[in-house]
Amino acid sequence: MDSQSCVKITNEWDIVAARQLGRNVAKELGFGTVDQARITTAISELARNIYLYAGHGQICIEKLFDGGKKGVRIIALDDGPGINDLRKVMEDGYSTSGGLGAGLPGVKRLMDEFNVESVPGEGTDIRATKWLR
Amino acid sequence: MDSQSCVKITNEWDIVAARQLGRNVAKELGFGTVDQARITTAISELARNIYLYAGHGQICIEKLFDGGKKGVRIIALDDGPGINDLRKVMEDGYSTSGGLGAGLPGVKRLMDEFNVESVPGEGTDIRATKWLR
Amino acid sequence: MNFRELMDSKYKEIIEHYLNEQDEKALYLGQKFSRKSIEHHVSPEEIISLHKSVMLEMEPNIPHHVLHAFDILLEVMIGYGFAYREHQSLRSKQQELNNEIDIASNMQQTLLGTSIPAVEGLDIAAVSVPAKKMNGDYYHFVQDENDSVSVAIADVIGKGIPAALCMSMIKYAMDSLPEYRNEPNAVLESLNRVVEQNVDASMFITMFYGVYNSHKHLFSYSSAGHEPGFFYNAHAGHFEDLDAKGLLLGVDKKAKYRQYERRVEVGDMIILLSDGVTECRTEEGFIEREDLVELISQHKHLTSDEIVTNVYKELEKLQHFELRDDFTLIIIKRIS
Amino acid sequence: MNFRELMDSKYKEIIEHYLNEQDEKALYLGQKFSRKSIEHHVSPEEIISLHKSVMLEMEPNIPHHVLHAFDILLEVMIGYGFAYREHQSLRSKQQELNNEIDIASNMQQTLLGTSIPAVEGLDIAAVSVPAKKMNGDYYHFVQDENDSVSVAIADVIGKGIPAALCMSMIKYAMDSLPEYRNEPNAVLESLNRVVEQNVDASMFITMFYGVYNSHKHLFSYSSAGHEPGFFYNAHAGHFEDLDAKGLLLGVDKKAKYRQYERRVEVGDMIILLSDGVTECRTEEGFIEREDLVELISQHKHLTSDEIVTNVYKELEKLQHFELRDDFTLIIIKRIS
Ligand SMILES: [Mn+2]
Ligand SMILES: [Mn+2]
Ligand SMILES: [Mn+2]
Ligand SMILES: [Mn+2]
Repeated sequence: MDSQSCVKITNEWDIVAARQLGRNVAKELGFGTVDQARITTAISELARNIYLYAGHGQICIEKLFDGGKKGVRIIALDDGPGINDLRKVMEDGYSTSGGLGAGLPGVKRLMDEFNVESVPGEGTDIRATKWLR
Repeated sequence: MDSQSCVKITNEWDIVAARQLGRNVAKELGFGTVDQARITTAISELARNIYLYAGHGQICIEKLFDGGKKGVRIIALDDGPGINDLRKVMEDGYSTSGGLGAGLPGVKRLMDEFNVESVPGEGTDIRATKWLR
Repeated sequence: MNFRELMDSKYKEIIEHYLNEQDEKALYLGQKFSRKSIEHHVSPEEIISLHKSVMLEMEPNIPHHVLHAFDILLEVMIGYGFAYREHQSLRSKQQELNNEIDIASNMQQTLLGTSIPAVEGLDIAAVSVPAKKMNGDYYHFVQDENDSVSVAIADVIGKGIPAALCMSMIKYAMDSLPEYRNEPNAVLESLNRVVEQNVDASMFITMFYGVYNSHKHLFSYSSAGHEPGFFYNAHAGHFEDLDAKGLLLGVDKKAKYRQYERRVEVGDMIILLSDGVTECRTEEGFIEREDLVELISQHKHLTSDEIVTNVYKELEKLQHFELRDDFTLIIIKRIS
Repeated sequence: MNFRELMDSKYKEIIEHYLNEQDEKALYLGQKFSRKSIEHHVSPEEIISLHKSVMLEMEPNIPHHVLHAFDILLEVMIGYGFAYREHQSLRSKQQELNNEIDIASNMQQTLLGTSIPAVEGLDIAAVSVPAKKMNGDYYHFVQDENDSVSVAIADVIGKGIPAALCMSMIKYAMDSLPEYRNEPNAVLESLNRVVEQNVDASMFITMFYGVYNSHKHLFSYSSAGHEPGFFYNAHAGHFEDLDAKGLLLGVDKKAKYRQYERRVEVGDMIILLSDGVTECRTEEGFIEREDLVELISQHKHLTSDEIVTNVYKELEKLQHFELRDDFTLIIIKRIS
């Protein structure tokens, strides 16, 4: 049985709410502090992308129970401008800022699974999952 | 008036002695803890190169007083096999190990000035300086 | 005032905020601080030193064990600082190299550029996308005064820069043999000699060369070990392999090539491709040639241009936008 | 047992050692630990978490302010972990790209390879070193049946991969014009048309082309905007510029080139070079052409091979082994 809760992202402080939601879920599922911080950072990055580039959208956090495995999935949805060249965006060193802004490839590396779908002009749907080990 | 003291490098614990000498001089000259640690790390790297690749050699630490400026110079000398292709060795990502082993380009970045001279079959002379700011 | 001057007090503020409220906002501010400090090339050992001094200031009675232990943490973090500085340098090097490769790939496009022939009765389209920036696939059309269309499609075994360099050679070699352009086997034999002579022994090239005679509607072709194309027989309503035997270019300088012929009726299609199309790997394993035929078949009522574009887009998505090999697909459709 | 399982107890040991002795040895062990943890891809936020838990274990009464403050440090370090992971990925990408470029540069050497002509009475040598891995300079010798030696030296404006790609083109173009190989101006005019037609408008090439008639000991040459060479007049004991006027290749397809001639006596030297030799930048500014002449002059009694090697080594050292431009130096010395 999977459960899901969402936070609307329209201003910067909604990023904090999304982080809080994600951290609570991660803690509840039994993730350690380092993984909690990593999951929270991934949420932060995705929420920030929505806030900066799409204007508004939402972050949903899903608890996953798959057989004996437990995990958390972050879903970031927006109906913003979408991503034109996905191949380019997923390239390392593409983003200009040095660190956290490194964007999607960085988020992908923080998590276990990562999927992005985007239609230019219609929006973007990003899903990232981390499993408890 | 510049003064200089040296440590012979023939076994791994000589690396510690060279570090200690460098740290003392750096502290005495007034370098902060972060810079002390950086200078010590640079010494450690150079001493380790001597220990691993030349077998023996020496590390000298020189106090520099140039007008109002104070600084420390590390001199690493050996009569080992020398470096065949200096251009290659100074390239980033050339060394195979990931971090500290990153070798000379890393030492160069830790210090303010860096010079290497090497004659294959005769030995290597590396000088690296850091100025107190 | 710049960030470096402010960072001490800023960091202290965040810590104080957190210790008072223990809330997520302070942690978020911590993340923003991190972004800023990286932007300003503050290295991780400086962060440790900063943390230690803020602790000492806030808690003058901090147990001296806890205080001194920071020295070890700092020492360990210096190693990470090493990697971090190398990262910054690699990043700018990478960008420089990327720029170079962009320029080179533009040059390559200019050099290898070909235009789709406009011939009465034929609908021709091609798509060619490199897996990396430089293309190791190559295709070329030439339309002669009698409305014969010759088409070449080639693939260097290998990808990236070396493959691209090799392809430029093929292009020059092709430019200098116009006499027997209409005899596929002679073209391949001649190119084979050039490749054998000029290219590193470890590099091989596969090539398919065909000539479409648009008066007789006869397609003659030869292949040097190239991925077989397809022939869509409109009357029978099915796809057949465009089989042709022949050794790769560059293996044996005396290699001979056989020439094949095929009559083309209205509605028929000639489909040429590189192995990057059929060896497209998805989560469920490789795409089979039958899957590809199925995909083309779904779109066969469209124009050649729409077919190649749709097939490319669907295969690109199946591979999560990571092409594993250069991708080239050409369709020649007889429409009247 | 692997490092990750041991690292907690190992780190605790180092801290304990340090707190007891406060000596340099413990700090050195900290550095070694750092090297190991980086080797095992432990990220910096894990180090913070490890440090925090060791502190809590060793000092159960640690002030809770100090303990909680580690949460902020961890949060900040996550950002560095981001950069650190990108570093690892960039490093492997860089290595892949380096491999590709190595292969391409070997190919280039095979493709552009030329051998030094062995002609009675002449001592010829050349050195050509790319600033990066791919060479945007090019030189080529051809020795004909009458012991005429033709020499070409060219430089693409630009470096690296695009320049190398461009140079391959020049090589193919040169291969396909053997008829008037002995007329420098005709060679340049013909190459100019090829470059103008095939190369991106932003790419230009400078070229010097000369033919040494070893019966008449007459050197005829033309230049397309190339760095002037030198002529060493042994009798007068001085060096002169080998001036020649002419537009760069690729600017104007109708460009015409003037041809110059020079008699060569025993002991005279023809010195050809690319601007990478004269624009060698040292700490004291650029090398002047006079400095270069001085350097060559010091070695002029040696063989051509020794001269070019010595000059290269000295200029390489002056630039701290970082060439800013491709470097090519050719010497043709009449010895009898
Ligand atoms: Mn290929
Ligand atoms: Mn292929
Ligand atoms: Mn150049
Ligand atoms: Mn140049």
